[in-house]
Amino acid sequence: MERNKLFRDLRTSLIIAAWFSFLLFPLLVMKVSVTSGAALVRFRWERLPGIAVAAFALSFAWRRALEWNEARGDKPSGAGPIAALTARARSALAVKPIRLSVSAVLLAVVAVYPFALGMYHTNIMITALIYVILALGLNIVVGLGGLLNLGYAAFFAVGAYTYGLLWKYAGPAFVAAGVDPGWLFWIALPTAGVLAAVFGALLSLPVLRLRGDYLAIITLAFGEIVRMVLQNSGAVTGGATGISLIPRPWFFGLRLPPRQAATYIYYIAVALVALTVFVVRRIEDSRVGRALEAMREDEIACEAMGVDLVRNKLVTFSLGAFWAGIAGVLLAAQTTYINPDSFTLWESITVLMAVVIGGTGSIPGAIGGALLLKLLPEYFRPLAQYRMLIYGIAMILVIIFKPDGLFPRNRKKYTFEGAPSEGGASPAADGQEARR
Amino acid sequence: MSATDPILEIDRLSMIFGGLRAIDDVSLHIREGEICALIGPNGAGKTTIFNCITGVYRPTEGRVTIRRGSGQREAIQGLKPNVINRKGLARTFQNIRLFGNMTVLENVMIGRHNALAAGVLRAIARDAATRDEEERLIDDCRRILVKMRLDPFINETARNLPYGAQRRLEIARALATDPFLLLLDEPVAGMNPHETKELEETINLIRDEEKVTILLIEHDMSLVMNVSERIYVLDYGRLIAEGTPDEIKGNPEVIKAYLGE
Amino acid sequence: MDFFLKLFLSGTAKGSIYALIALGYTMVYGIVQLINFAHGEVYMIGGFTALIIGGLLFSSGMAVPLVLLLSILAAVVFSAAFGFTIEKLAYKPLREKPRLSALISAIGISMILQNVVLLAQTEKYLSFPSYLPELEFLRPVREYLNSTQFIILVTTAAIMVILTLTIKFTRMGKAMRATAQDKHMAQLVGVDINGVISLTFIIGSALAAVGGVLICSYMGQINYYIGFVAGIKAFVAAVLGGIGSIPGAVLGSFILGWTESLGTGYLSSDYEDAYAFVILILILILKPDGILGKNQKQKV
Amino acid sequence: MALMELRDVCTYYGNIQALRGISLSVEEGEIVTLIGANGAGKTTTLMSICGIAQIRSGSVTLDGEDISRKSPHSIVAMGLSQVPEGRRIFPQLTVLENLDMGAFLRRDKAMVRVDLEEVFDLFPRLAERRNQQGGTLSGGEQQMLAISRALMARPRILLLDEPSLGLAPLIVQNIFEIIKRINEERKTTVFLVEQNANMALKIADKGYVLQNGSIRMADSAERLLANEEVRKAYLGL
Amino acid sequence: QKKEAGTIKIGVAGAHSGDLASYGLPSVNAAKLVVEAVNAAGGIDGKKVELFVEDDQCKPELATNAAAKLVSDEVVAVIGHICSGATKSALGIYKDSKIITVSPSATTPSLTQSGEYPNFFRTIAPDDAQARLATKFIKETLGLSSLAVLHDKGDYGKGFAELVKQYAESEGIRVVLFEGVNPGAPDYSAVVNKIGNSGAAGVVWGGYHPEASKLVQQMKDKGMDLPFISDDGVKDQTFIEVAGAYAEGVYATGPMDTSSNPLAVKAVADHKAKFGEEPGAFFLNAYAATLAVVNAIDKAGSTDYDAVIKAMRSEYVETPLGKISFDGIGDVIGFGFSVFQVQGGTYVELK
Ligand SMILES: Nc1ncnc2c1ncn2[C@@H]1O[C@H](COP(=O)(O)OP(=O)(O)OP(=O)(O)O)[C@@H](O)[C@H]1O
Ligand SMILES: Nc1ncnc2c1ncn2[C@@H]1O[C@H](COP(=O)(O)OP(=O)(O)OP(=O)(O)O)[C@@H](O)[C@H]1O
Ligand SMILES: [Mg+2]
Ligand SMILES: [Mg+2]
Repeated sequence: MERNKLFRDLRTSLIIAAWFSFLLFPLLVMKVSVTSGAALVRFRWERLPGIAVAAFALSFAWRRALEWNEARGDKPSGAGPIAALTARARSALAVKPIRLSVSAVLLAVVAVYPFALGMYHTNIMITALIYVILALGLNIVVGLGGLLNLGYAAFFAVGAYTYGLLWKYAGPAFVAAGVDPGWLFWIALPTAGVLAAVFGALLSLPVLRLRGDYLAIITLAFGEIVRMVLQNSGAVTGGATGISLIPRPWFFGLRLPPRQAATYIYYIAVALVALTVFVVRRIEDSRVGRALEAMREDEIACEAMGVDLVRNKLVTFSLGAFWAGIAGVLLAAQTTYINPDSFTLWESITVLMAVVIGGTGSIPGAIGGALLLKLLPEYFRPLAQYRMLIYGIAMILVIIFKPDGLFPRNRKKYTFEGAPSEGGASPAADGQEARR
Repeated sequence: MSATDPILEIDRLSMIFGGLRAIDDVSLHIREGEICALIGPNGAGKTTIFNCITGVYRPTEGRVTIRRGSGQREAIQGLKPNVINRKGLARTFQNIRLFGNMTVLENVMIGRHNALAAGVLRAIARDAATRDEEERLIDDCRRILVKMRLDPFINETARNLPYGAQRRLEIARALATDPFLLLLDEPVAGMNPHETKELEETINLIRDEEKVTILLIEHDMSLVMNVSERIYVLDYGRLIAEGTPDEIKGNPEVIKAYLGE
Repeated sequence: MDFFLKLFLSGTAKGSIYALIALGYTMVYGIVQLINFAHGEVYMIGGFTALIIGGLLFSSGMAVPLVLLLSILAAVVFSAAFGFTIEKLAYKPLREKPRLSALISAIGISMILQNVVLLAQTEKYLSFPSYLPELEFLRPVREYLNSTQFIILVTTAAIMVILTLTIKFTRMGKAMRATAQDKHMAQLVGVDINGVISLTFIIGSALAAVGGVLICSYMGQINYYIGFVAGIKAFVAAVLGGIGSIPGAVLGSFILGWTESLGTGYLSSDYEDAYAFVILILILILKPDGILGKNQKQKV
Repeated sequence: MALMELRDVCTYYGNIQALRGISLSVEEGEIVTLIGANGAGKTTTLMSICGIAQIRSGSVTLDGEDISRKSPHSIVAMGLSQVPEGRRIFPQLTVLENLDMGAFLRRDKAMVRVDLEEVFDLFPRLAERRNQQGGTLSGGEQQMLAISRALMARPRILLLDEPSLGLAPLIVQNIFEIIKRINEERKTTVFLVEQNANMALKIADKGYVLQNGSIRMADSAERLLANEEVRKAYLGL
Repeated sequence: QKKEAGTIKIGVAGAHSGDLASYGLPSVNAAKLVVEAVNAAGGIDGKKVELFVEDDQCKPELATNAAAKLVSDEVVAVIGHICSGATKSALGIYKDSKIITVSPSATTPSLTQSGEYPNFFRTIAPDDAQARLATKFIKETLGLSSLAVLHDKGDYGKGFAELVKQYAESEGIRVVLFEGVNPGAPDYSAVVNKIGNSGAAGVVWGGYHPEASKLVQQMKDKGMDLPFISDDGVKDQTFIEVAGAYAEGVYATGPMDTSSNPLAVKAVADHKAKFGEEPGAFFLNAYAATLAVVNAIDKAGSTDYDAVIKAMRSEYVETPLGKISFDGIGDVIGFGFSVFQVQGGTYVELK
């Protein structure tokens, strides 16, 4: 029986190896170059065995992994070693002293990070933290609101350009008056958030009755329009040339060298992430958050219960946009240079990927997803030109093996203590057992 | 105004889908404290009438008006469902539409959405008033659940509830919006005779204790005849009869079109 | 007037280019509700395959019409094989999972394919030799419409008609529509949904390949990145027309083409994409399900 | 040999066990009914038979052939058809197209047309609505359509999940008559799940009572109808 | 990190993935070839040269990360970045960390002319020089009185186009059409129709070759035979490869023809031998940039920032672009610009 299965498996792998050798033949074995209009083809036969062997081995491993993954999914939760571990971790965290000391350690790690690892790591961490804020914000829209937004980069741009334009137009006045233009950062931060939120509300107002992918494509359109406007109104925004020499945030009048400046911005970013998490959690656990949850489950029922969908969606959009605006200011401060290239559709997609790969709707997910998506390619740098290929493969592996994300949403459920716990048998009407 | 002035009045309502006249010039009214039933063959237009009342559809013609307490009579046709709900009309759905992944308690909490005031800013600030509000909310919800005999399931995920309990939860959720008029669409479909009997009592209870007027659609004649004071019969979108259960039972047209035997 | 006619025709030609890609896009979306981001890459691979196989055959001295035929055939076969494989590998495991997961998988595939071509072939733009015949009767009017544009237009129309009829009237078409609406129920009436979905991807990818060959012939060049931009545009066109609808995809593409062309002609090409997007927004505000899309409002 | 047989079938949803080792058998030409409270696992039983729900252990045999690992469409191709819970009408297909899908596997075009007329005779309401989109039908109309669609397959064995749900009293009586007639005229074997246990047992040959995912009782329909426990718990008497 | 004795670290940064990889990857190849040759010849003062390749996808925020990475890798100099935007955002970091930066392709005038970046050099002409040359050519040689100026909306293309427009108008040439088109679009026939309608006597294109080849192709297909003048983003053999016969007659400004320069011949031959194909965009510029850096370090006798900068400015070096050095603000001197025309399948320098 076992032997038979193995035999079948090997045969399948052989077929798959043959299939991939065929499939990839023109692209991997043949190589085209064109000289004076004629395509010349060179054969790289030496690659063929490699492809076949790799396909054979990978397909074998792939099916095993899928099987394992399925078995894992079927198992009652709390059975697997990982599940047991998380369960134990969770129960440990419920104890106050343990929770406190874990937080303290975490805090310490976050605090010494820039000193321990140097400027490059601080810098990429800032970029990653900017994306964490973005992902947390988009998570409000996609995760809580269930609205697919593919134009999120537009709000990011609104934020960055708020700071950029403030610098461009008010900066000289500051300099002339002898005030450090780094002050503008602190002015830009709230302004950008509010502006982006207003943008979010205005742009979404006419389109909120669209559903699903139609909403997605409209937001994509808005995102691209915003970028185009930035690119084409060169007189105001600098167009494709962008805005440069944007000041770093004010720091008690000191002009920090890059390394210290990075450290400083890193702390600002950490603080903003903390603020975002705090606000998002508060909203999630509120009347508004519950209404969003219900809206995602069933819009018609939700409306019939008196929930104003349009208002809810509007709030969702502007809240999401608000954080994108904040993140934009940080980006401008970090790179000191902005141009429309930082706000393409790809940016929106990357943030969306962070949200989904982390676990749609989950705060740790948004954080983890964004860190992963922004840090991974940085750590893949040694792979050189294979970097993006590996990155794509990694993404697919994650999503196939953890389709609900790395840190799936574990929604806080409102419960009534004093009621029988979920596991206990609840006396249902007339001796029928409650369904579980 | 007299106490018998109807709290809901439907005046010459018509609803046309494409070329199909699903409701054809229907007028009916409900008085405060009544339990009325709307019956009729499949596709007669019963659910469509509910949809017109609750704002899911905008009626092609006609008026729907309500009067709450001693207030003014106001027209509600064409308003949005959430607005109509806020005016005190709540409904259940023929095909159960619970928030399946939320707990029983949470489903009812959504029902109380408009009884609370906290907006985004207050949610973030979470001031004392907001905290109070939230605490009161859970108590209120529990009270409703106890009334609907759902308290044993209070922390269960709605989707995993027995069918009968799901139907009751729909009612509980609707009740949580503090309606003065409750519209029930086939509340006992899919229930066994035993459960039907229980729901009958519950419906009476809601009317008597919560002072909620009820209009229900049902194909289960045992329930209809037992609970309702007045019955409207619809066929092909037209009203073909109106009366007490006994009158309806004996009405030959109704027997022919709907009841059989 | 003459200017208008020229712009209108170039919009038509551009629209039919979008349509060639949008058809496969909309078809896959219609059946599995997946925004198949990798569709543009399959189109690009179709183009590359044709370039490679065509180059091989041409340099072996084969007659041009035969080269054309065989290279299209090769493109179709390999693209279809890619479509089939991608579905099995990256989408099927996620079929019952949240829809966004499959979307991410599609984006991942798109990245992989781009980079495979980038690494295994070249990062450079390559000249794409056109084996398409020069149609004599179009010579006098080539200012308005040239042969390649004409061939693309005719092909698009033909594919649209064939696909629409197939989906509307054949058994397979019915199976596809049933699968699109309710996979479990489709199985319960005897539809082999795995087969249907595979076939959908195969047809969609084959169409992308035809698009790849024709459009690259028209542009005269190819590179690993051409799929992404084209894919997005095709997606917009498909949504505009009502995603899932075959004639809708074509109509949406034409509207896009005309808008861009007339906008460029009478206003400025600086905002070419913006015109398209503004039209998209306006149309969707008026018709939230696209021009020919079915109203999917559910009855309560 | 029984036409269809379930042996020790266990089915799970994730890690919730819905069926706890069910065994039952259906002979050719019989009407067998399965009754039970809400959530007992009736629907799950049907879904396990046709392969939509993967069974974890046990076996389902049709004509002696083990079908528990077969894909749903090939099980359907063996002559099984179903009126599923929740109707599952193809919402954007018209009534006619929905019925057409019911006959998806049939090749005898002429007979299909005859059957179509027959179905329209049974439910004149559907004939009136033949070009309406399935999704916009009223609840009861959808139920009629679901039953008709299953009949269009001319199955050897028909699985019905609460066919009377949401139908007007007049039609409910009709439905049971139709089931009985189909069973007699076409020799279709019927496996019937019903809340309306009274009616179901009246037309059935044999009945099973399901409780909490296990078979609680198995007996002839008459005896079950007379059984005190059944009368009290399921017939509301 | 300890500095490994005996190696000199040089970074190569630019777009190596994403849509603009085709402009960035050739410079990696160039640097590799130079470094291989240098190391094969025993390195600089016996020290081997080590390359650090960092991708920025032409995005400013990734460019800062790449820059920070190179800083932490302690490179002495960077060949890059490719796009002006990315270069701008990275330059601040290099400047503060005293790293010499030589871009093969960033042409925004302000990079050198603003005086902000003493560490910046480039082996390509700033846009204004090219634009001036192009305008002069249009006015004096071609004698056109009206122009259609198109660009790809990008930093480089639009910058060039705007300068040409400005210079042309001051020379009394009418610019009857000034527009940006979408790079990567499959079809430009609408804008080509518009050119025809505008009555322009010639077309100026600011941008890169893929769009240029589509434009000339579609213009000629419509029977429009206007002079087509472009920048050194088009003065690239790939353009001719891609556009084929349509390329015939196209003008482009670019560094003086150095293809017969033995170093250039060798560089291209080496590339073919090693990578199996013709080199891509900015290959020779990057090759020259790397040579210049290597030479400056060699001449300075150390990797000391000030010494190397001084050497960059004072020492001449033989490169495929000719014998070059850099002026006080970092622009290349020693090889002028010319106007070229495609004749018989190659760019021919017009004297
Ligand atoms: N959106 C719609 N488009 C077209 N026809 C509709 C639509 N909604 C309802 N109908 C038609 O209107 C008629 C009335 O439907 P309705 O749902 O009100 O019936 P009902 O009385 O509730 O029936 P049932 O008892 O079966 O639930 C039906 O024939 C139905 O097909
Ligand atoms: N998709 C699902 N996921 C998780 N649990 C499920 C799912 N479907 C059903 N269940 C559970 O499986 C058990 C059996 O359900 P099933 O639907 O088979 O019951 P039933 O007898 O058909 O009830 P009803 O009379 O309500 O139709 C129930 O406890 C139910 O909660
Ligand atoms: Mg109804
Ligand atoms: Mg059931």
